[in-house]
Amino acid sequence: MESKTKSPPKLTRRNYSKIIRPIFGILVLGYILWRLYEVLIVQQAYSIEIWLRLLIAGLIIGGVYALIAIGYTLVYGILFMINFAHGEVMMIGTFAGYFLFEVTKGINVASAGNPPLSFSDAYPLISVILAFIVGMTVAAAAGFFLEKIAYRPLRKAPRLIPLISAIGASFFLQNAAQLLFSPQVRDYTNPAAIARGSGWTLIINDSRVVITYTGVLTFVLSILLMIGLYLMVQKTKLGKAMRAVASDKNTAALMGIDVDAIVSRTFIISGALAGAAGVMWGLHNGLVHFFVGFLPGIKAFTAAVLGGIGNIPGAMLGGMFLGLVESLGPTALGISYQLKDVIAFVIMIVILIFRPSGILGEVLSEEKV
Amino acid sequence: MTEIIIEAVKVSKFFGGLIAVNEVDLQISKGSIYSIIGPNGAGKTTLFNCISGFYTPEKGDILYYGTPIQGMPTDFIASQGISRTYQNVRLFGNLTAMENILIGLHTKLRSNWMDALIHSPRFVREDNWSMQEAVRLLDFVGLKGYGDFLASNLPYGLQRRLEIARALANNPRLLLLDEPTAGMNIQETTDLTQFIKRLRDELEITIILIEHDMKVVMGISDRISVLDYGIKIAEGNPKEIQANTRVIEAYLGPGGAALAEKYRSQRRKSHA
Amino acid sequence: MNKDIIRTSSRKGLLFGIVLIFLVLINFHIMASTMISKLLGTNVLRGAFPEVRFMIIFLVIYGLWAGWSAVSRENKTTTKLLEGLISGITTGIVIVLFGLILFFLLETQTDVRRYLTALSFVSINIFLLGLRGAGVPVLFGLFTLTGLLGGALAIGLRSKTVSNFKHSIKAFVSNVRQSITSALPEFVTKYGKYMIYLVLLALLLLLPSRWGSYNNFVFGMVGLYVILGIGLNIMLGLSGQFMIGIAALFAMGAYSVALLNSPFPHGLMWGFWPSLVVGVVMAVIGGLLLGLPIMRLRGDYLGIVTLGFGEIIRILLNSDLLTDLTGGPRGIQNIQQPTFLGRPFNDVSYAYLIIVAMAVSIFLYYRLEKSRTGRAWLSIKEDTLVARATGVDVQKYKLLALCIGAAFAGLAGGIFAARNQFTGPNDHTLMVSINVLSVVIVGGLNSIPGIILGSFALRGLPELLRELETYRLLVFGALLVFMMLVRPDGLWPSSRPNLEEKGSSDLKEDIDPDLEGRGND
Amino acid sequence: GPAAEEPAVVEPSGVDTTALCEGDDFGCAVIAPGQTIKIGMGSPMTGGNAAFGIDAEQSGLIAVEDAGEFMGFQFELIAEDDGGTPEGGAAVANKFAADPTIVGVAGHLFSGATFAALPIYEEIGIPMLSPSATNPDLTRQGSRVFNRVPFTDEAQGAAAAEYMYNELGFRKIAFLHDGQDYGKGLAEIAAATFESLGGEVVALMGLTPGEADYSPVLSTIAADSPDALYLGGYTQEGVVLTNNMKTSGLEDVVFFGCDGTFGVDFLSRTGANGEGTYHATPRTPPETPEKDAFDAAYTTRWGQAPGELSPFTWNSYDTTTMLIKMVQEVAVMGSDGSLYIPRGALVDAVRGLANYVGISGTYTCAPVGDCNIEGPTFWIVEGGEFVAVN
Amino acid sequence: MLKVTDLNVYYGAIHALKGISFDLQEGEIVTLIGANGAGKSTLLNTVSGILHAKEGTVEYLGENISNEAPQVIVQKGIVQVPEGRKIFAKMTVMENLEMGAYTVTDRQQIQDKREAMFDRFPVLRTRSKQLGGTLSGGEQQMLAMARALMANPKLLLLDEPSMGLAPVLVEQIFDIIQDINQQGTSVLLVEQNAHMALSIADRAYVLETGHIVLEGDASVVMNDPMVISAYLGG
Ligand SMILES: Nc1ncnc2c1ncn2[C@@H]1O[C@H](COP(=O)(O)OP(=O)(O)OP(=O)(O)O)[C@@H](O)[C@H]1O
Ligand SMILES: Nc1ncnc2c1ncn2[C@@H]1O[C@H](COP(=O)(O)OP(=O)(O)OP(=O)(O)O)[C@@H](O)[C@H]1O
Ligand SMILES: [Mg+2]
Ligand SMILES: [Mg+2]
Repeated sequence: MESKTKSPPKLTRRNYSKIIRPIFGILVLGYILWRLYEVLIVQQAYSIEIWLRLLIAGLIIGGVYALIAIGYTLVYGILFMINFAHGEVMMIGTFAGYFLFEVTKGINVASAGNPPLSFSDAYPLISVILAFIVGMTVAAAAGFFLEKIAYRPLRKAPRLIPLISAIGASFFLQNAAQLLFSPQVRDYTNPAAIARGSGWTLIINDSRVVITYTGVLTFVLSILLMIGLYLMVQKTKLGKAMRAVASDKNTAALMGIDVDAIVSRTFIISGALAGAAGVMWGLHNGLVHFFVGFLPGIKAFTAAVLGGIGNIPGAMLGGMFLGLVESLGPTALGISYQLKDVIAFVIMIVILIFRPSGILGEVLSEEKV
Repeated sequence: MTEIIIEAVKVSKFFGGLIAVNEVDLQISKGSIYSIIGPNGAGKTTLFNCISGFYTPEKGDILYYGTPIQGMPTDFIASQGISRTYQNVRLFGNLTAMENILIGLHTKLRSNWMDALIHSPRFVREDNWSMQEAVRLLDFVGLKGYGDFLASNLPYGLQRRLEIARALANNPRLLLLDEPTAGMNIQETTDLTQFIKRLRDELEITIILIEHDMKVVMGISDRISVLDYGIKIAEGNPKEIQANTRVIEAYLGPGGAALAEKYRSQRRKSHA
Repeated sequence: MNKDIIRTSSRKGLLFGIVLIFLVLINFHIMASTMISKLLGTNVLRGAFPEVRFMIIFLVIYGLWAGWSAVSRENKTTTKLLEGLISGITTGIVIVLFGLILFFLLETQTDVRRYLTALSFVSINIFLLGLRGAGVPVLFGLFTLTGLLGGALAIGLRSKTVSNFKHSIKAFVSNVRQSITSALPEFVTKYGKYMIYLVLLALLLLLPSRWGSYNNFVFGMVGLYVILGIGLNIMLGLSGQFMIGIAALFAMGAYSVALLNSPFPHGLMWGFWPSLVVGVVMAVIGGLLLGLPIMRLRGDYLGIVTLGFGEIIRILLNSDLLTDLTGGPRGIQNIQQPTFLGRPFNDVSYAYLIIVAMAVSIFLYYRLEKSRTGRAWLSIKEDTLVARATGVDVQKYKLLALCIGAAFAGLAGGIFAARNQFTGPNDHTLMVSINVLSVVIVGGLNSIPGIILGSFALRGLPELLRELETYRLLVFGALLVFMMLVRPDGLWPSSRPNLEEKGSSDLKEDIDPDLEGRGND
Repeated sequence: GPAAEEPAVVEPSGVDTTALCEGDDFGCAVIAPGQTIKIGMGSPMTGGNAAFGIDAEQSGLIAVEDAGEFMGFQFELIAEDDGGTPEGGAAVANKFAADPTIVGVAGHLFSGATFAALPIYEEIGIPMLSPSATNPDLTRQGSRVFNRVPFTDEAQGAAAAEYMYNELGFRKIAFLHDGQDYGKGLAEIAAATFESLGGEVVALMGLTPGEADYSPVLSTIAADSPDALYLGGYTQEGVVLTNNMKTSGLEDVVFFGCDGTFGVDFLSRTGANGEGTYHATPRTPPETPEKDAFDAAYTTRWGQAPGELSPFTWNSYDTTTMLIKMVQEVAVMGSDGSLYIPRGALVDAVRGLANYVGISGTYTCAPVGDCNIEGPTFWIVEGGEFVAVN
Repeated sequence: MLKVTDLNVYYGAIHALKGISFDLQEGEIVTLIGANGAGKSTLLNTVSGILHAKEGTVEYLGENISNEAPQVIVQKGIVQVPEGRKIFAKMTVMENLEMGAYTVTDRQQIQDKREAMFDRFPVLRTRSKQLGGTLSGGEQQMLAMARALMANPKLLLLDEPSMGLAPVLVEQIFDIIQDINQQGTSVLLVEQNAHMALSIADRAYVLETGHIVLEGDASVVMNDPMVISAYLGG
């Protein structure tokens, strides 16, 4: 061995990302502020009712994203896998709700004198509740079987393996739905009382701002479901068991927790939430087709990561944030709507650059060695 | 006094509200074996992390040959000859033992990706040399014949040795060992103690050691520091530490032999 | 015990029944009978229906399978028969219920195709074996019988003695193989591997000019995905960066070649080769731009950011904003074809070009992997913090991996665009990134043979599955899941190199490298 | 098919097939007895745009059935999935090129796929007749084999702009498109024409296709209070926009669609919201007995109404039928009982099509391959039905 | 109480336990000592049902439990304190304890049990709202024991409870083990600290590379020359 007398040279090294990161951040932030200034202060092109409409649209879609994102996050938190087929679970829920409404539309209930009413028009509340029950049940079952068939055998495999299995399952489910129900795009036949587009009307600046019933339903219900889920995970025995399984499966088993059952239940819950999101989607947007889960799936996945994947409040926040950025972003920045996903992704990248594990994710500034 | 290789000057490290290391001063002279002991959570590992550059201390300086190195990138510090092992063995588990050591040799090689693409003379020369050097190190830590095993498939004791070999590959001037004997039985512990001595004697490496096993600590340390709640509560040679009442109170407790005797008598009583 | 048998085998039968219902609801029974019909030499035109007898063959095979698979290895002969029978009967009962519904639809002429698009009267009628109502009991009989038969078949083939026999045959075969290899002259055993390589090489050189443009096209696609896969593997497999946006880098290569080589929108005609170089450089720059700000991200956060990057690039290429630059959604047409020794490229030359590019990529990959750089990458993947503490400049090496991986992606993109003479935003969707990711993982991370196999499986298979028409991706998705369940480590998992011998055998020559610069790499 | 049992005996034509084929630029496709005459079709049959491809195949199959037997040979439609992508287009084209019995291609559906497929067909002389690829460049580059039946964007866009300005008296219009080549081309030309007429283009912007809610875009547009909203795109986006307009401050603004938004699907999915919207078709006359017969056949065979899956149902039928007709025109029965189809002659025959009355319009192919040279018909939705207005 | 016969356990191709047989009587403390990788943890995990033996049986109170799932085994009263404590880091001390009582359905009983644990480990009471991951090593070890005791174990499996603990804490832990045993719980103790383990155990087994090489009364084993040289340092 050679001599060790040489003292180390005094030398500091450039740290590329330490320089690049703030520059990138400042550039993007500066651009955003400049655009906001232009649009909001200089041009003042949009009046309050327009902002209100945008806000409403953003909250509604944000609620849907959040519900789906929670499904990603729950599964991720417990298995550390990205359930790529989650969007398809939502699609299945959408279809289930669709069929339920077709059936309730088809049943005529006698009403004296008047032309016969369909069940769904006569009892809108019951049929909507039924639709949610059916949609959530079917989607939950889909989630359950998906895990059992495609993921459970891969529990111990490296994390990327179940991801590919999930991609395969996603292909399969999409194409199965296409072959079963044809690629046609259909619409929910909403009960007449909550027809799409109908709602409370506000008159602001002589312009009508419609707060749609379906929108309110979607938003309120998604918030309720989220709160319920959060309480469940924090307070109930099942929720705590889920957290225990998430942190260490073997130790959880040593506590007497049936890990397989907990994982199954996680998939059932996440499926049910996706199913609810699907029915909301159908009621509010009316679109039902085999590809309907793909885009919301990707968006919700983004939202889950944005909030800090594995973190339930994070998924809610991420979903809402993404919904609002998508709806308000292009207008507020004066950018073409074609680029709304670019805006969303760039903002996401900036946030992740400064908070590398999401908005609410644990702060990983220093990892324990 | 001999030359000081590394010095901590009033080093403090906080985690949120928690003061993990509190204004600790250390002076470690070249060629010595220096032990840091203290109760669990006293901040020993955290101090190591500050020295090896994982953490930047909030306060104080860490001087290496008189030059402050705190806040410098970890890989830079490593390239200056500070190597370490980890409390929970952290090998590159899916790579072979040879590959682990070869990665340890990283700072000693200079060929870059372009050399690799064209197999430049420098690459060929270094490649041959590094293979031999890796085998030599493998031999040195007693892992001959295990070179092509995946690190994660090695028994625990051998993993610890491999970790040391990887640290040695860097040709360190200063070696930080974090509880190297944890989970080893007495025989293995004795072997390892001898090995650490050899490192110092044959390779003239300065060693800082974190240990809970008092036999080891008292046996090989030149000097010992005791941390408690992040504060250095005592420093001295083994004799002085063993006699220090504060240390006994906070850390050592009554001696092991006496304790065992206590249990045996209790047991007899309860069975009676 | 008996209850157990009834439960498990009726569960099997139930499963088979439900799956069959699903298959009928997507008209797969028609597809399957068509295939059987074609196999037996009776052609069926697209859109036409096969004859009922082929449907019967399909159902018999399915029923046998249902019976067969219900049989467990351990049980006695009679029990096995029973298991097959129970399974068959259960399938039969399920199908009877389903058949009755179908018959009802047929009788009342109720058209449900608004909801279940495949359920036409013709298709129902064929499933009921052309017998209408009478088909229902016949189907029940068919499944009961075939279930029993399947059980009987399994007696012979699914027993311990048979499996022992199978083992002994395997042992025998391997014995024979061994004795043959030992009997062969030494050079054959020693160089046999190389001879196989030689044969493969010869095939590679000969086939493209022989097997027609379609095969060349498919082969070329596979080859391009091998190159993309190698690029991704450098990022994902070696340096552990979860990249789902490789389509963006692919697009950089493709668009560079396209824009620099087409009459529209810019009228630059730089020629293929220089623009291919530009394409590679652009991809590298893309990798760098992506990498610089996001070096700190790990795992799935990196994944989603790269996914976002891919989408950003695709949306921008498609957007009104960049239409003047990139041609917008219309893409870029009439990409000038390269020439080699004055002759313009045709499908055969492209096949050769791709073979060469693939060979070069593989060669470079191996050189990188087995170097200090490659090991530094691996260490980052295994444990970033420790790699750093071992002296690896993690950021530099991560960036390097992104850039070199990007170069491969750019190369593939450039060739891709020129070969199709056209490229547009739809060539660079998220699906491309997902496909490349699947290629690498299905094949086996860090395994070149794996990536080649994976590429054949994922790019070649869908082309082969064209016979299945619209069922192509359905079957493909199922196969993807199946492949992962059966071979979770990939089709050809990687193995670590043996290095100890190398280091020991060279021990005599005492070479000492220049160590002066140690310490400040 | 039912006719297969008794092959009709057809006398050889007496034409010297060897000379015929040698004289042809691309040689002959020889269909041996027992083989079928294959018409290819490349379309997206999986993925988000699958509805277009499935619809085209379903129409094409009916066309083939209607064609019946020709000199003892059956026609067969080989629809392959090209995913709508260039890459898929090239794959399918190569597959078709490898099959010597494919004589013509009723496709491809999407322009990108068509661009990538075109050179391959060009080389071996397979005529294309696309039901839907509208990119103007396709017929600009001097291709010999490419033809199409839809409008070019230019024809329709300009006509629409003039109609809106002159007939409907709109002065402020927001032009939207779906960001795909078809819709974007259309909207841009319409906007440019409208501006040159003196109208005000309050917006010209692309959307992200496939979204379920465009109310944010519409709310923003509402700030400019346009007279009408023009869309270049398909039914999917048209429906969502029309429905969203009612809640986005655009209740009183007219929605003006194009041939991509025309179809029963639009009516059923917009309901009352769709009243008063405008659409376009190339179709004259609108209702013929042939079209009714086709509609009935389509519904019986597939259980869906034509136009429910895509607006190109009728175009696809026509393109397949036209190709079949042209094959019947040039095919020659050889003395060996095989059918000889001179490829070059077929290519020229398709290009030479004139006054062909199909169910979706009357077609005459211009020398560049644009077969629809008539002006568009505009329709307004009134009482849940399309009513022609010009 | 526990009887293990001819146990063979594999990790893929690695043969970790090669025909182990041993037994444990009610009320005993039995200790297993052995070098790293001898298979001690593997043995405990097999008893707990996390791993399943390829051959051999595990009998508990005369019942074969070799193929039972872990949660069933816990319900039967065998509870393990795993190597390295394995506290649920993101759950509070209270929640960790609740998880320990997962198999107990009676709320009142859980509450009583928890109080009993707080009495036994007073430091846990003061930390009851703190996240498990932020406890010090010794506190974590106490929590791990308390968590296991929540399930009312009849047989407690302890895997290296003194690992990585400061000498004072080691002392406390062994005190507690003894105490638990005296209150009627049988204990199977795996330890590196052979000195201490042998001093509190009734009987001992010595494990080497998957075999049992020595067994007997703790006092006998302690005086075995091989044990002295290998494990006690003599
Ligand atoms: N990354 C971190 N975030 C928060 N707290 C930390 C972190 N790392 C260490 N700590 C806390 O700092 C204190 C000192 O920890 P450290 O690991 O240095 O202890 P130690 O002396 O090495 O103990 P042991 O002997 O148990 O290894 C502990 O209370 C620990 O919980
Ligand atoms: N998950 C695993 N996969 C493969 N081999 C394993 C695994 N776990 C343990 N082994 C191997 O099984 C053998 C026994 O391991 P085990 O953990 O039971 O030893 P131990 O006696 O508990 O050692 P220690 O004192 O280190 O805890 C060792 O050779 C080990 O390498
Ligand atoms: Mg420590
Ligand atoms: Mg152990």
